[in-house]
Amino acid sequence: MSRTDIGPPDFREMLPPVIKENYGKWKYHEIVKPGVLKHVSESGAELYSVRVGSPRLVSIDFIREICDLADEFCDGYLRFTSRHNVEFLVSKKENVEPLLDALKEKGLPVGGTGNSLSNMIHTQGWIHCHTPATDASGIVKAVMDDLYEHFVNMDLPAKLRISLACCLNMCGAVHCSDIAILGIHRTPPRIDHERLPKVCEIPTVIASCPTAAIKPDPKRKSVKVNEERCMYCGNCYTMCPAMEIIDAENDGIAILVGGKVSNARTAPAFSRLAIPYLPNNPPRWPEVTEAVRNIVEVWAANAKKGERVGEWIQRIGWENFFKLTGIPFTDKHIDDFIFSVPTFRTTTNFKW
Amino acid sequence: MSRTDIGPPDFREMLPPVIKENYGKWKYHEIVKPGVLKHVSESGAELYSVRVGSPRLVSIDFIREICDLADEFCDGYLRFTSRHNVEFLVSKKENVEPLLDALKEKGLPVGGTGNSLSNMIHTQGWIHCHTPATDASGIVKAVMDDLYEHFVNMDLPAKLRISLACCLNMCGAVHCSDIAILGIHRTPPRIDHERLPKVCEIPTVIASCPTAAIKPDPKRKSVKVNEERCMYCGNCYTMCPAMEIIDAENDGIAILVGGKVSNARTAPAFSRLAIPYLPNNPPRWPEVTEAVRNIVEVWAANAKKGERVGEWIQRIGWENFFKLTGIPFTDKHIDDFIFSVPTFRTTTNFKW
Amino acid sequence: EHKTPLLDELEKGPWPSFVKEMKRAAEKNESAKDLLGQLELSYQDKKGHWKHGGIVGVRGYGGGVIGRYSDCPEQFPNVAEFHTIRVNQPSGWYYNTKALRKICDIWEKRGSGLTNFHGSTGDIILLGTKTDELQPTFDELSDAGFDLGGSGSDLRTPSTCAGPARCEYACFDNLDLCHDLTMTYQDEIHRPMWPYKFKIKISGCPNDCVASIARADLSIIGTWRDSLRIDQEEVKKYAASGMDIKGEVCEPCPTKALEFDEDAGELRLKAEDCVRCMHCINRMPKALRPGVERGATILIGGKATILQSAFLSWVIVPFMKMEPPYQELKDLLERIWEWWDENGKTRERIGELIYRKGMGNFLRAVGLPAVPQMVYQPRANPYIFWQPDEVKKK
Amino acid sequence: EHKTPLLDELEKGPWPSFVKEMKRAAEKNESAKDLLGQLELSYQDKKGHWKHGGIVGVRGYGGGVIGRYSDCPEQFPNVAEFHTIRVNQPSGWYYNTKALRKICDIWEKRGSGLTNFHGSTGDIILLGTKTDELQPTFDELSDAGFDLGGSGSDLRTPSTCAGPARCEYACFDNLDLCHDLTMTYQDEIHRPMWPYKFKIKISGCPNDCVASIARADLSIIGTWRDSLRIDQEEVKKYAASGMDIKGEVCEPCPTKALEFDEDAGELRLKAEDCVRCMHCINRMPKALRPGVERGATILIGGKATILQSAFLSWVIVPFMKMEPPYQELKDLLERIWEWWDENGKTRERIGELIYRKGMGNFLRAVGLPAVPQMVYQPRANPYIFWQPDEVKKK
Ligand code: SRM
Ligand code: SRM
Ligand code: SRM
Ligand code: SRM
Ligand code: SF4
Ligand code: SF4
Ligand code: SF4
Ligand code: SF4
Ligand code: SF4
Ligand code: SF4
Ligand code: SF4
Ligand code: SF4
Repeated sequence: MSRTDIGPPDFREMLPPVIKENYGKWKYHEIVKPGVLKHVSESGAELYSVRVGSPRLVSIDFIREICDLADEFCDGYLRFTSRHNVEFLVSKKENVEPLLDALKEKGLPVGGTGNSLSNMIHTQGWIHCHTPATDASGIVKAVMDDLYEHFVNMDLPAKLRISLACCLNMCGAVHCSDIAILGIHRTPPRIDHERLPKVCEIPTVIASCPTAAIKPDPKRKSVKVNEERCMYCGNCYTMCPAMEIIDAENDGIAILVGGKVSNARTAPAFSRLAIPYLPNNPPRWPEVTEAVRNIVEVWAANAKKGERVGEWIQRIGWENFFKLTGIPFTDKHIDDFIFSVPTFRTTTNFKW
Repeated sequence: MSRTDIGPPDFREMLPPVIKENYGKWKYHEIVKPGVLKHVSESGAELYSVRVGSPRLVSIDFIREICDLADEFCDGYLRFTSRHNVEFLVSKKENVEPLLDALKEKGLPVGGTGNSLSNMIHTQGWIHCHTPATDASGIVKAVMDDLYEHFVNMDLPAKLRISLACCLNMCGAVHCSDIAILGIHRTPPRIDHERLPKVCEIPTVIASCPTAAIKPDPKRKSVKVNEERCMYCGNCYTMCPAMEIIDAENDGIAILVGGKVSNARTAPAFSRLAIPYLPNNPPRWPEVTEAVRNIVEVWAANAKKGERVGEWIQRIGWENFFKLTGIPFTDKHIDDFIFSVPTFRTTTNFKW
Repeated sequence: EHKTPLLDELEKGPWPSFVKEMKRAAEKNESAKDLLGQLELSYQDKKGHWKHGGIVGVRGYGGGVIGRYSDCPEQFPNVAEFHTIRVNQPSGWYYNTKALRKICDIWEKRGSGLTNFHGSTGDIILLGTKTDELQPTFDELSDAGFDLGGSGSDLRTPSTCAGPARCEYACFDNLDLCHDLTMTYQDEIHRPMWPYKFKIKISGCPNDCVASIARADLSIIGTWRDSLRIDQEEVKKYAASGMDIKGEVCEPCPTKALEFDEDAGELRLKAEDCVRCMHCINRMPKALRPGVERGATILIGGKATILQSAFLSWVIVPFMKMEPPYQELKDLLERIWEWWDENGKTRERIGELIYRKGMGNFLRAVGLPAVPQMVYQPRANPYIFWQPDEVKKK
Repeated sequence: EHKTPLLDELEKGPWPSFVKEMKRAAEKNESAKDLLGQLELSYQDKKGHWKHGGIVGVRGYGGGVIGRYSDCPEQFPNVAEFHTIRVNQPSGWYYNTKALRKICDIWEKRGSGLTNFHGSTGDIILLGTKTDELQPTFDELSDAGFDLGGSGSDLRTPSTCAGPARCEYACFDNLDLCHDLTMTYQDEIHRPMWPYKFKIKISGCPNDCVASIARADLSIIGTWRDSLRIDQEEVKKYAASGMDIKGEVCEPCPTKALEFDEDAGELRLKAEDCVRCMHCINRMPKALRPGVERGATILIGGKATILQSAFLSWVIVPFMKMEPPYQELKDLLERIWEWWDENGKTRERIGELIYRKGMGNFLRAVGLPAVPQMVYQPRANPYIFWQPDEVKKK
C-alpha cells in the first residue's frame, strides 16, 4: 500500500560528503575550462563540477550510464541543472580528467559554462502534447548540432540562452530568452459544431478567448469565431477539443530575441519578435537553424564583451538590429495587444 | 455681414522688418541676461526678445499697455509664448534697457529663460469651467509669488516647467510637466435620478466611464454607480449634468512630478504621482505652495547641472525621491489602471 | 460693489495679479464685476458656480464658443450668461499692436473686457459675454480680419512654435505650415463633424516648444536626415570660455555619439549614432547646427488622461519633406480622418481608436509602411494577426 | 518495426540524439517503439498525433499525471494510452545514483523506459505508460521514497537553484526552503483546489538561475541589505592579472556605484547606490561577495503569455529574513492563496487577478505596506481609489 504526501526525498541525502562539509561555505569559483567549474570553500576544500549536455529526452539506459560514471568518479553523486544539463560532482581533483575522457568516449559534450551557449530549455512537441504547432526535441537537436561549437567553447560575448516552446503556452520559458523559438498557429480554430455542445462548456469557451473573438451561436448551440479578432493562440482549443487549432499547412515558428532572466546589470526582460514566421520543415528545420545562426553570428560579431543579446540590441537600437541581421521589419512586429502602447515610440529620437 | 472661414490673419503681417529680412536665417542665440534673448542672423542682424511674465487672465487694459510699450520700443511688434509669456521683439539694441526700465516700473517681471522657472501653463478653474476640482489662476498666483526668485533668475539646475489643471481633463498639459498641480475629485458622482432620464442619454453615460462603474438602473430609468470601481474622473459628469461630481469638502489637489516634453537627451515623459491629495485652501493654498517649494528645493539641491526633475529622479531612483523629499509613499502611488503592469518593478534591483 | 476679502489677498506678492486685472475690468464692466463677486463666492465655498455646459454659437459655425451660465444668477445677474469666444491666433502668436488693439476695442464694447492671452490650445480667449453679443462680436472680429478657433468634435486650432521667424533651430517653415493647414481646413475647424476633437501642433525642431508630442493628436516636429553640422572653430571658443564640454555636452548625449578630443579641441560625432535629440546643439548653439536635409517626423495619438490614459504621440512617419503645398501631409491627414470617422466611437480620440483596433490595422488602412522607428521595441507576445493572403487556404 | 527515415536524420551531428535514446528504449519496450513510429508520422504530416487531454490519475491525488491518447491507436496500439507521470525532484536536482537507479528500475517495469530529466517546471517526467500501470507505478515510487509533483489547478512542484550546496552566492538556504515548502504544502500540490496553477521558484541570489522572475507566480530571490564586501587584496590580483576592471566591472554597473582607483588599485563602492545586481560580484568572485545581512526579495505574478500577456514577477516584499520555519513567508503565502481563491476566476493566474483588481486592493487584502521598491515609477494617471475612511462623509 502506497503512502501519500510523503514528498520528495530530502535533498540532504543526495549530497556528497564534500558538500555536506562545506555547505554554505563556498568562497569562490573558477571556470577551469569549458564545462568544468571549480568551487573552493572557506575551508580550502574543492569541488569540481563537470557539466554535460543532455538531450533531456533520455532513456533509462542513459540514466544508468551516467550513474555508472558518477559511481566511478563521483562517489555516486551527480545533479541536473535548471537547463537540463547533467553535472558530475567530483570531489577528487584527480578524477576530473579521467571523467572527461570517459565522457568523450561516450560522445557526451562537456561545456555550457561561462560565455557559451547552454542547453536549450524546451518542451514536448509532437512527443507528448496535444496543442503543438511544431516539434520540440527535433529542432533542439538541429539547432544544438548547428551551434555545437558554442556549447563546447566559451567564445561568445556573453551567456547565450536559447529556448523553445511548441505553442503559445510557452512551457519552455521562451518569453525571456536571448533567442526564443516558438511554435505558432496561424489560422483560426475550426469548430466541430456537432461535437462542441457535447464536450465543451460554452461560457468557459467564450471566456477563454483573450481577444473576445468567440461569441455564442445559439442556433447551433455552439459558438462562432470572429476571425478578424482571432490571433490563433489556441487557448479555446485548450478548453475545448471541438475547436481544432492545429493546421499542418500553416503552423510554424516565430523567432523572438533579446530576453533575459538574471538581474545582473539590467532587469529581466521579455524576448521580442524578430521573425514572425518560418515554416515547419522536419526533420532538420533548415530555415530555423539558419535564422538562429544568423542572429548569433551578427550578435557575436558586433556586441561588446559581456553584452547579452538584449543588452546589445538596447545599445544599438532595434533599428540597427533589423538592419544588421537583414531581417525585414513588418507590421507584424508592432504590438497590438493589451500593453502595446508603451512599446510605441513617443519621441523623435531614433536612428536611421 | 460677416465673412465665414476667413481664418486667422497671416502671421507674415505680424512680423517686424528685422524678422522679415532674416526669416529662416537666424544663426545662433545667447541669453544676455534672465529674460533677454539675443538672436543673431547669418547677415549679422540682431534681434532682442524680452520675455515678460503675464497672469494670462488679463484685461484689455493690460493688452493696451503692452501695446503701448511695443509701440514705443519695438516698432509695434510683440508676441506671446507657448507658455503665455509676452515677448517684446526689440530690433534696436539701444531700446532694450529703456524697455526693461519701463517694465520694472510697471511691476512686470522679466525672466523665464534658460535654467529658470517659466510661467505656469494653466486652465480656467472657478473662473469659467463647470467641472473644476480647484481654482486655476489663484493657485498659479500663489505658486509664482512663492517661486518668483526662480523666474527672474536662472539659478536652477535646468528648465523648470510647472503646470496646473483644475480637473482630470487636464487642459493644462500637466501630464508632461516637471511639476504638475492637478485638481481631483475624490467621491463618486451623486446621481439626480429625477433629472437624469430627462437630460442624459443612458447608453452614452454608461459608455463614458473608463472603469465600467456605471450600470443601467432600469427600475428608475436611470443609472447606478458601483462605487468601488469609481475613481472620480468626472467623465460621466461631462456627459451628463445629472451626475454631480463636485464635492467642495473632498475635492482638492494632487501633485505629479518628473514629466517633460522636449526630446532633448531623454524621450518625452509623463509626470507621475508624488502627492495624492492636498486640500483646497483658498485664497493662497499654503499646503500646495509649500509642497511645490519643497520639491523644487530638494531638486535644486541634489540635481546635477542640466538635469530636469525627471532626469534627476531617474538617476537617483524613486526610492530616493520619496526619501529626500520626505513625501510618504502609499498604495495610492501604485498604478491600477490599464497600463499599470509596466510600472511594476520586475527585478530585485532597487535601492533601500 | 462686491466685497472680495479673499481675492484681495491675491493682489499681494511680486507676480502680476489676475485679481488686479479683474478689478481693472470691473471698473468699466458689469459682467467683470459680477465675475469677481462670483469668484469670491467660489473662494468661500471652495467650488465653482457655473452650470453644466450649454450650446450657443454664431451663424454657420458649430464651434468656437463655450457656453456658460451661472448657477446663482440672482446674485450675479451680469454673469447669468457668460460665454467664452475662442479666436484663432496668428501662427506663432506674432502680433502687431494694431491687430491687438482692434481686438481690445471690440471686446471693450461687446464683452467683459477680460481675456486669456492665450488658451492652452493656442486661441485668444475672449472671456465672457452674453448670448446676444455673440454674433455681433463675431461680425466685428471678422471685419477686423480675425476668425474663430475650434471647439467641440472638430479640428482644433492648430498651433506652432516661434519657428524660423525667431529661432535658428527651425528645420522647416512651421509658421507657414500651421497657417496653410489652418486655412485649408477651415471647414473642419468650424463645423464639428468627427467622433471627437482632433488637435494638430507643429514644432520646428525636437525641442518641441509647443508640446506637440504631449498635447496633439497629430504632432509634426522638424528634424533632419543627414549629420548635424559642427563648426570646430566655435567649439574651440566654447572650450576656451571654460565650458565643460565633456561633462555638459558629451556625457548627456543619449547615444554617446559625441566625443571631445581635448588635444585637438574638436568634437567628434558618430553621425550614425546620433538620434538628433538637440541636446548638444542646445548647449553649443554657436558651434552646432541641425543638418541640411530637413523635414519633419510625424507622430499620432497624443492626448491627456481621459479616458484610456494619457498618450504621448507615436511616430508614424519618421521623415517627410515639408514643402508647400504640403500635399503628402494633407493626403495622409485626410486618410487618417476618414479611417477615424468610419471606425471611431463617439468621444474616441484617434489614439484610443488605434489602440483599440491595433497599430497594424491603422497602418494598413492609411497605407503607411511599418518601420522600426515606430517602436521602442517589437512586440513581446506572438499574438500576430495574419492577413488572409499570408496563409494557405484549405 | 517502424521505418523512421526522417528521424534517422536526427541521429547525425555532434549533439546527443534523442532519437538514439528513443531507439534504445524501443529495443526493449513496445510503447517506446510505437512512440517512435508515431513521431515519424508526425514528421511526415507536420503535426502532432495526440488527442486532446484526458483525465487519469492515482488514488487520493488530483494531479501528477498527464493523460494522453493517440489519435491513431490502430496504427500504434502501444501508445493508445500513453500517460506521463510527474515525479517531484529533490531540491536543487541533487541525486545519489541509488535513488536514480531505483527510478530506472521501476520505469523499466512499468513504463516506456523514456524520461525527461527534467520537465520545465522541475519534475522528473516519466514519459508514457498505460492507465493500468499508473497506480502500481505510484506505489513503487512511493516505496522508493518518491512522490508525485503537481499538475492542474494546484501548487506546482517548487524548484530551486544549486544553492549553498554548490554556490558561493546563495544568500540563504534556498534548498531547505524549497524542501520545507514542498513538504508543508503536500496537500496543495496533490489536490487541485484553486482557480488555476500556482508556481513557486526560489533562487539563492539575483542571478536567478531558476528563472523564477519569469516563470513563477511566486518568486523568492536571495539578496542582502547591507553593503557587498570587498577584499581589496584580491582586487589588486585581478588588476595584476590584466583584467580591465573599469571597463568590465565598473562601467556596466547599472547605477555607477563602483569606481576603480587605479593608483591605489582599489575598488570604491557607493553602497547606497548599489542595487545588488550581482554584476561586479559575478565578474570578480574572488574579491567581491554579497553582504552579511541576508534574506530574500519576494515577487509575485510571473507567468507565460496566455492570456493577458506574459508577466515578470513584481516585487511585493523587498526584504524578508529567510529562516526556518519560514513562518512569515508561509503566513503571507496563505493570505495570498486565500484572496486569490476568493476572487479569482477560473483559469486566472494570481498576476492576472492582481492586474484586474489593482495592486492596491491586493496589498490591502494581504496586509502588505506599499513601498517605492514595488514600482519602477508611480502612476502617471490620477485615477486613485480613495478608501471610505479617507474622505469626509456627507
Ligand atoms: C547550474 C546552474 C544552477 C542550477 O541550479 O542548475 C547555474 C550555475 C551557475 N550560475 Fe547561473 N546557473 C544556471 C542557470 C542560470 C539561469 C537560468 C537559465 O539559463 O535558464 C540564469 C538566468 C539566465 C538569463 O538571464 O537568461 C543564470 C544566470 C547566471 C548569471 C547571470 C548572467 C548574466 O550576466 O546575465 C551568472 C553570473 C555569471 O555567469 O557571471 C550565473 C552564475 C552561475 C554560477 C557561476 C554560480 C556559482 O558561483 O556557482 C554557476 C556556474 C555558471 C556557469 O555556468 O558558468 N548564473 N544561470 C544553472 C545552469 C544551467 C545550465 O545548465 O546552463
Ligand atoms: C518662446 C518659446 C517658443 C514659442 O513659440 O513660444 C521657446 C523658445 C525657445 N526655446 Fe523652448 N520655447 C518655448 C517653450 C518650450 C517648451 C514648451 C513648454 O514649456 O510648455 C519646451 C518643452 C519643455 C519640456 O520639455 O517640458 C521647450 C523646450 C526647449 C528646450 C529643451 C529643454 C530641455 O533640455 O529639456 C530648449 C533647449 C534649451 O533650452 O537649451 C529650448 C530652446 C528654446 C530657444 C533657445 C530656441 C531658440 O534658439 O530661440 C528659445 C529660448 C529658450 C529660453 O527660454 O531660454 N526649448 N521650450 C516658448 C517659451 C515658453 C515660455 O514662455 O517659457
Ligand atoms: C479653455 C481651455 C483651458 C484654458 O484655460 O486654456 C480648455 C477648456 C475646457 N476644456 Fe480643454 N481646454 C483647453 C485646452 C485643452 C488641452 C490643451 C491643449 O489643447 O493643448 C487639453 C489636453 C490635450 C488634449 O486634448 O488631450 C484639453 C483637454 C480637455 C478634455 C480631455 C480630452 C481628452 O480626450 O483627454 C476635455 C473633456 C472633453 O472634451 O469633454 C476638455 C474640455 C474642456 C471644456 C470644454 C469643459 C468641458 O468639459 O466641456 C473646458 C471649457 C472651459 C471653459 O468654460 O472655458 N478639455 N483641453 C483650453 C482651450 C483654449 C484654447 O482654445 O486655446
Ligand atoms: C511537461 C511540460 C513541458 C516540458 O516538456 O517540460 C509542460 C507541459 C504542458 N503544459 Fe506547461 N508544461 C511544463 C512547464 C510549463 C512552464 C515552465 C515552468 O513551469 O517553469 C510554463 C510557463 C510558466 C507559466 O506557468 O506561466 C508552462 C505554461 C503552460 C501553460 C500556460 C499557462 C499560463 O497561464 O500562461 C499551459 C496552458 C494551460 O495551463 O492550460 C500549459 C499546459 C501544459 C500541458 C498540460 C498542455 C495543456 O494544454 O493541457 C502540457 C502537457 C504536455 C504533455 O502532454 O506532457 N503549460 N508550462 C512542463 C512541466 C514539466 C514539469 O512538471 O516539470
Ligand atoms: S508549449 Fe504548448 S505544445 Fe508545447 S508542451 Fe507546452 S502546452 Fe504543449
Ligand atoms: S485561437 Fe485564441 S484568439 Fe482565436 S478564437 Fe481561440 S482563444 Fe480566441
Ligand atoms: S481642466 Fe477641467 S475644469 Fe479645468 S478648464 Fe479643463 S475641463 Fe475645465
Ligand atoms: S466619475 Fe468617472 S469612474 Fe466614476 S462613475 Fe463617473 S465616469 Fe465612472
Ligand atoms: S521647437 Fe525648435 S524651432 Fe521651434 S522655437 Fe523651439 S527650439 Fe525653435
Ligand atoms: S543631437 Fe543628441 S543624440 Fe545627436 S549627438 Fe547631439 S546630444 Fe547626441
Ligand atoms: S541563483 Fe545565485 S545562488 Fe543560486 S545557483 Fe545561481 S548564482 Fe548560485
Ligand atoms: S552589485 Fe551591481 S549595482 Fe551593486 S555595485 Fe555591483 S554592479 Fe553595481
